[in-house]
Amino acid sequence: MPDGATVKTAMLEIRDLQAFYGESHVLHGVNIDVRQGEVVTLLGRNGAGKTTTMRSIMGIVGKRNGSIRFQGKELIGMAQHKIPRLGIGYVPEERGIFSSLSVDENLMLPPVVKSGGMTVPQIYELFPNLQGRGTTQGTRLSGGEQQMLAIARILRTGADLILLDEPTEGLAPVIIEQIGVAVRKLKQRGFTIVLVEQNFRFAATIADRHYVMEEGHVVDMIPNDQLAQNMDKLHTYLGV
Amino acid sequence: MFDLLGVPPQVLFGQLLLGLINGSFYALLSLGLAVIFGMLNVINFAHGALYMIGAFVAWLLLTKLGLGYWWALGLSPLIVGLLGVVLEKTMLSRLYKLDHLYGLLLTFGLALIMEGAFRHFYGVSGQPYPIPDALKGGQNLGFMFLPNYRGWVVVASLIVCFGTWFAIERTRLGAYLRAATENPVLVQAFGINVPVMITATYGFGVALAGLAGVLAAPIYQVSPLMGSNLIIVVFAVVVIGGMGSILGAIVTGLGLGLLEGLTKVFYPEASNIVVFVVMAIVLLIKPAGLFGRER
Amino acid sequence: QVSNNVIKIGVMNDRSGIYADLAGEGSAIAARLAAEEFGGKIAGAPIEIVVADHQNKADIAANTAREWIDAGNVDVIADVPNSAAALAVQGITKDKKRIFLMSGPGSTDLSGKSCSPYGFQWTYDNYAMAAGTARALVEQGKKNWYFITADYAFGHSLEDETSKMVKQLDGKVAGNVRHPLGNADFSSYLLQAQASKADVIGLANAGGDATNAVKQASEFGITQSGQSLAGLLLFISDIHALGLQASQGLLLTTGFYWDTDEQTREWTKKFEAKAGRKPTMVQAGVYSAVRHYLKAVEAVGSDDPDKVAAKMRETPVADMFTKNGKIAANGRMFHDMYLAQVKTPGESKAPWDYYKIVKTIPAEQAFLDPAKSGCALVK
Amino acid sequence: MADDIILEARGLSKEFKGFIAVKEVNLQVRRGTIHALIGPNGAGKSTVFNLLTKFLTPTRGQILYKGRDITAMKPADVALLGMVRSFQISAVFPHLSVLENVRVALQRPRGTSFHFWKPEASLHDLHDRAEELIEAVNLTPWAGHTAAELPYGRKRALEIATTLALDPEVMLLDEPLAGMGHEDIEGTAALIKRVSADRTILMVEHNLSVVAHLSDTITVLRRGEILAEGAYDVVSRNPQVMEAYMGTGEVGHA
Amino acid sequence: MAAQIKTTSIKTAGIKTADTQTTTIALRRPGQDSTRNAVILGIGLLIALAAPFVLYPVFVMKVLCFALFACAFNLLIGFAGLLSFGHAAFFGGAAYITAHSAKVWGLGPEVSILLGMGFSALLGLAFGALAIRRQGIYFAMITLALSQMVFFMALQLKFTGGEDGIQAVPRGHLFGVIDLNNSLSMYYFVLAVFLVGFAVVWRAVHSPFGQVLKAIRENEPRAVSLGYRTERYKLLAFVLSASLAGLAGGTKALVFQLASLTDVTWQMSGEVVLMTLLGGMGTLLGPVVGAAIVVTLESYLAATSMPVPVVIGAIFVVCVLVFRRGIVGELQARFGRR
Ligand SMILES: Nc1ncnc2c1ncn2[C@@H]1O[C@H](COP(=O)(O)OP(=O)(O)OP(=O)(O)O)[C@@H](O)[C@H]1O
Ligand SMILES: Nc1ncnc2c1ncn2[C@@H]1O[C@H](COP(=O)(O)OP(=O)(O)OP(=O)(O)O)[C@@H](O)[C@H]1O
Ligand SMILES: [Mg+2]
Ligand SMILES: [Mg+2]
Repeated sequence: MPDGATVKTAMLEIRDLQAFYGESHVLHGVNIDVRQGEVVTLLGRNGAGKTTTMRSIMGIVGKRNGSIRFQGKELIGMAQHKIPRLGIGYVPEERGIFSSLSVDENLMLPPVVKSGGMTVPQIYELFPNLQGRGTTQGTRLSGGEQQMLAIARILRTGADLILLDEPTEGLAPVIIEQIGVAVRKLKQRGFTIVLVEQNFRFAATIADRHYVMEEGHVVDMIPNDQLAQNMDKLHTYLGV
Repeated sequence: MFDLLGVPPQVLFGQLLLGLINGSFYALLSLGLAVIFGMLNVINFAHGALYMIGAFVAWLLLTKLGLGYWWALGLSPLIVGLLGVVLEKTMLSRLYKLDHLYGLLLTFGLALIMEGAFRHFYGVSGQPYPIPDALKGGQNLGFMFLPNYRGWVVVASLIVCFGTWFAIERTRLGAYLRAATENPVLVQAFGINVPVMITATYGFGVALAGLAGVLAAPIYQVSPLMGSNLIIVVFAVVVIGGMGSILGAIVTGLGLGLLEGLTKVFYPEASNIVVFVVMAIVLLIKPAGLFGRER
Repeated sequence: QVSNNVIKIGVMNDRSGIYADLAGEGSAIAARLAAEEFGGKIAGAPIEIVVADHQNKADIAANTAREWIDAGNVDVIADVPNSAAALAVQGITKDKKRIFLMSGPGSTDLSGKSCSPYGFQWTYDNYAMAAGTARALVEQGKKNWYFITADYAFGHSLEDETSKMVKQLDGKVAGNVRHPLGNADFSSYLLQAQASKADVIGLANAGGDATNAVKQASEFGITQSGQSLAGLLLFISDIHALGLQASQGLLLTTGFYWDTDEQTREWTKKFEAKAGRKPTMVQAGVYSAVRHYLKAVEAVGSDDPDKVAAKMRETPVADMFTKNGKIAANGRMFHDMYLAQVKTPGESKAPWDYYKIVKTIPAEQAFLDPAKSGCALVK
Repeated sequence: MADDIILEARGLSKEFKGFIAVKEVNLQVRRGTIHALIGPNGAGKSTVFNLLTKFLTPTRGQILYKGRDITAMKPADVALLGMVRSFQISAVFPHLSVLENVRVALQRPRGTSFHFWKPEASLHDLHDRAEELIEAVNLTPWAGHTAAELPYGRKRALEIATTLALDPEVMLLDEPLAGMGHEDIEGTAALIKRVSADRTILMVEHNLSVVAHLSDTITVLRRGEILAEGAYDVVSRNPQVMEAYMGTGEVGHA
Repeated sequence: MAAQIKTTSIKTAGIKTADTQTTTIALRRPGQDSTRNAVILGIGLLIALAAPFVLYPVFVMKVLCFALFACAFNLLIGFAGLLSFGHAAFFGGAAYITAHSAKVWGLGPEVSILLGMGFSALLGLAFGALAIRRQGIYFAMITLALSQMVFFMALQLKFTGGEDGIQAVPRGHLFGVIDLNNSLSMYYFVLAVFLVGFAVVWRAVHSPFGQVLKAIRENEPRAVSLGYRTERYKLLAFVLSASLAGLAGGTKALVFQLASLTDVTWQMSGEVVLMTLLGGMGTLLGPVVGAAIVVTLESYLAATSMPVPVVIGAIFVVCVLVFRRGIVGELQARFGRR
């Protein structure tokens, strides 16, 4: 697998994306490019529209306009359930662990869409907390364990673009480090990752580029290697 | 020869067997309800009415088109299932994001409409439906005379029940269904066509009711009211078994059939309430039902 | 002389529930046929017929009756199957002095302890249905009885009347089993009845309970094994619903059968032209009662309830329904009843050709002696 | 010395169908302190919370509140004794206004809560106190809004105000800062500090900088057992704790 | 399919109201502008006072009895969030007791009604003790089961008169003085009973107790953590509701001079749900409006050849699909917005 950063083909191209929840217009022309093998983060304050951007890619917002192209295919207008089948995996911010399913059933739920996904032993290696909990009811796991499970089940499917919405929320620092390790491993294996993060210290350790969102627009794009110079700007964006 | 509380053992065996037969009806009907509740979170009050329609379709096929029992066995569940698909697509599907109670209220209204319409057009005394020739007659088991048709009912419904149980509890499909009940949007985001799956499930659940209707037609009068009394008992069965639990519905259906059979011998007056008494007791001891999981 | 210048007949019955087939719209048609015989008017006052569905609920019946009388100028209420509803209407018509022509209800209380000077019980009652059948069977030597009884007041009273009659004629009761109302599966009770080795299994129930029991009895080969099945309250609409295959051989009592003679067949033709099916005894009874009422109005020249009631009582009833009817002091119309046996599919030549009349039961035997009815009007 | 301990757990254990979530935990919370419970995910922190407030029944062990054994009590009764909790997932009454949310808590000690014959106006004299509490958590501009309309961080603040309304001696806060934006965290932390003045606080929190800043004592749980206990400086240097929880400290919360 | 992700943590700064009205039975907050309510109530009262001179009094009395029944039911579903599918047991049960007291024991109307109501209160206590620990569908099913038992008892017991019911119940003299056989006196008596019942509901909703009830409905664990023994509050609400349903049932028995099985069937429980749903759950006037419409429709349809259940069923369906807030709820939403 070639090093993602050197490949210039855009895997995901978002142009002038508008999104609505009922009456309220939430995204006002978002433009984002993600190249094969990159790790890109979306930063921004609460309510900036990060989650909505992800949901728009998956086709689960009320209404959306503009263009979202994945490997050249237009996603807007495509039937919802076909989008993941192209090889896009989504880990929602509220985790979405199913309480009527056991941990194992949760893990095995998303259908494999491509070869090259992680095997169950590999997953246990990455997230040892999940081992031996197979028969526990999904939502009986602790908050952090649920987050791991939510990531783990996407890794199984072989999707090559993974959307992670705040994967570190509510996690202990060690686990965050582990997830950082996991993300880097995934990157090495050629996965493309879009990550929503509030914790930009974490983001800085793994990402190639950062998009900054504000009120439904992308207001800036900062390559990771220029992060240090842009720290002040970033602090104002994020209101730290 | 000794009597059990004044009841000769042959009679008792006979009654137990009859209880099992009734139980298999309960099982089939409550299975459909459990599938629908478990997957759609809808208490399908229209189940009794759809059971009635299943029987009526069989009767109409016979009288209007001359198609006999075996045709009806295939066609009637199909037609009822399609009706279910239409109901789901046009009405029920709008209610999933609301409180479960709305599903109950909607199907309550639908049941009134369906029963009322059939009453209006066909009266209430019921229509005769003959036992198919191949299943006429019976076996003398020594302790009782078992009509062949009743034997067939038990076999047919047990096969369907356990087939369904296997499909839902032991296959991936079941996991999708349960997950979709909880969070359809996310399951969709995993690449599964949830609306179609849910519609199909409802269709399947009511087709089971239709099938029960065809099986019942030769035994009971085909009447618009045949479902309305039964449905309350079947509800109780589903609640006792644990709402949404497939196995619970089947086992409880059979078990309550037996229990009811015994009540009919020892204290027949109570045979209609025994189910409710059991339900109250079970819920006190095990709130989620015998096989239900607490959510 | 006619109040409000219209003779208004309210036909109240079940139009959508379990009695809709044996009464329902058919009763209204029967009443209209009666009115037509008078050219639609008496003494210049038109005869108007209104209908209502009491849905088998006594409170709706009571409410409708009150409103009809208080606000709707209804002069006479007819039919009212379902005894609870009829008792409610009887109370109101008694209070408000209106004539009440009961064809549908079977409770003997209506001409017994709840009788009314304005109430006429026309077609049948539970005693006549039960006792008639019981007497005929016992006289045939079928002395040992077993009852399958609906477990509520109506079923109990049917069973009581029958077993009294059976015992009075030296028969015996081998046992009984009580089933809840609205029971679907009777196999268990039938098996118990079979095990009792009784000669006759008496079905002290009605409607869907009775038809399901009959159907399942045939499934379990009860009659083939030598026991007789007696329906204590079955109507021809029930037999129609059951089909002859299931109901053949059944014995029952009826107050009217459409295929009795020329007159009944002729009237049936008129009825069928409008209703699309043959009349039940309740519907025929509505015709007879309404006709008798209108005759009395015509004779008195007024619709004054007291005068009309008196006239009705003194005039014998003679029409296609009965040749020799008389109204007793308790409001019971005495007429002959018939014991019928349901034909086999082979014997039946045409649609609705269901009954063989086995015996005519003379009125005095068919109905309870008014003196024993408990009605205060009988001195 | 014993008087000093307001809340104590002895040998507390909880099993879920064979899985031991909490094992032999001995915990002593001193009166007037802020005591933090930290640990990796799934360590059993929320479970300990639920056990202490009786939302779960312990499999084994004993809970003492002010020297009194409360192991067999119902959750509502524990609250009546002055020990009130918040939830990990925000818990407000969504269709009640902010004022009403607080008032529901204020009306409880009155004993008129079963009085279905009294007018609502009989509660109006509680408004002053309610407004004070709302002011204390900077919610005054929102007082008339329904709670559902509040942004998440403001809901957490409302929850604290509601809890304070009962004037509890012991407050148990489950991840009070989780999910708050940077802009809210500091304010809420200061608020917690402020209200701790004359009461005891036991809290679960992942935000280490806040924990370090606020708490007097820290207990670290791991796999249901206590790993370490003490002041932040001591605990944070414990190598086991670093391995199990803090990691290298590079990516911790801002 | 619209979005329904179960949010474990909603942390957006914006306002998320979209989920609030859909996840639970739609609820409105009553009493926001009390002047308008007072005007509506005043007009309603005037109409009620004049009604017997325009409409058939027994009909209006029936409406009032059912309106009270629906209000009682609404206290539970609308303000405590509990759907009882067995309220007919209280309504019909009290009717039997009242009828029996008046007819067999010869007690006065007010005492008979109070006895009926007391019976319902006790029955409610028993039902409540069994059912209150469960929620949602389970609660509905348990109440249904228990009321089925009451139905079978009513069918079996001697004093209820089986399917004939208790007929010809004397209305008697109110306080031994006012003859209730006069339909106007009876009417004003029933109106008074209704107003008392309605006032109790209104007061209970707007009382310290009502506040707690709402809090429990909104978030029960939170209420527990504040020190409320929630089961007792729900039980009290249940008993109150049962008693008022009993008041309605007892009064109805005197109006129609009849207590019958109809009043204890599960269909009756369904009917009261319909009335409340049609009028608007959780609104104070909704159940009254709903009851008036359903009763009017039923009596109108009885005289036509239209099949009653079909029409009633269709209304049910339409309500659930298009105006879930009910008539009054819909009006409040429309005019409340402006
Ligand atoms: N279901 C919804 N209905 C209406 N508005 C919504 C809905 N979900 C989000 N919004 C609004 O859309 C805007 C963007 O929300 P979004 O969830 O995309 O933000 P975010 O950047 O992910 O924030 P956070 O950091 O809180 O996750 C916010 O103003 C939010 O209030
Ligand atoms: N009801 C339950 N049934 C089975 N296991 C449970 C149950 N509740 C909690 N657990 C398990 O107990 C362990 C402790 O859970 P707890 O919620 O207390 O963790 P926590 O320390 O609060 O974690 P987090 O910081 O992620 O919230 C977890 O492994 C969890 O899966
Ligand atoms: Mg987000
Ligand atoms: Mg936790």
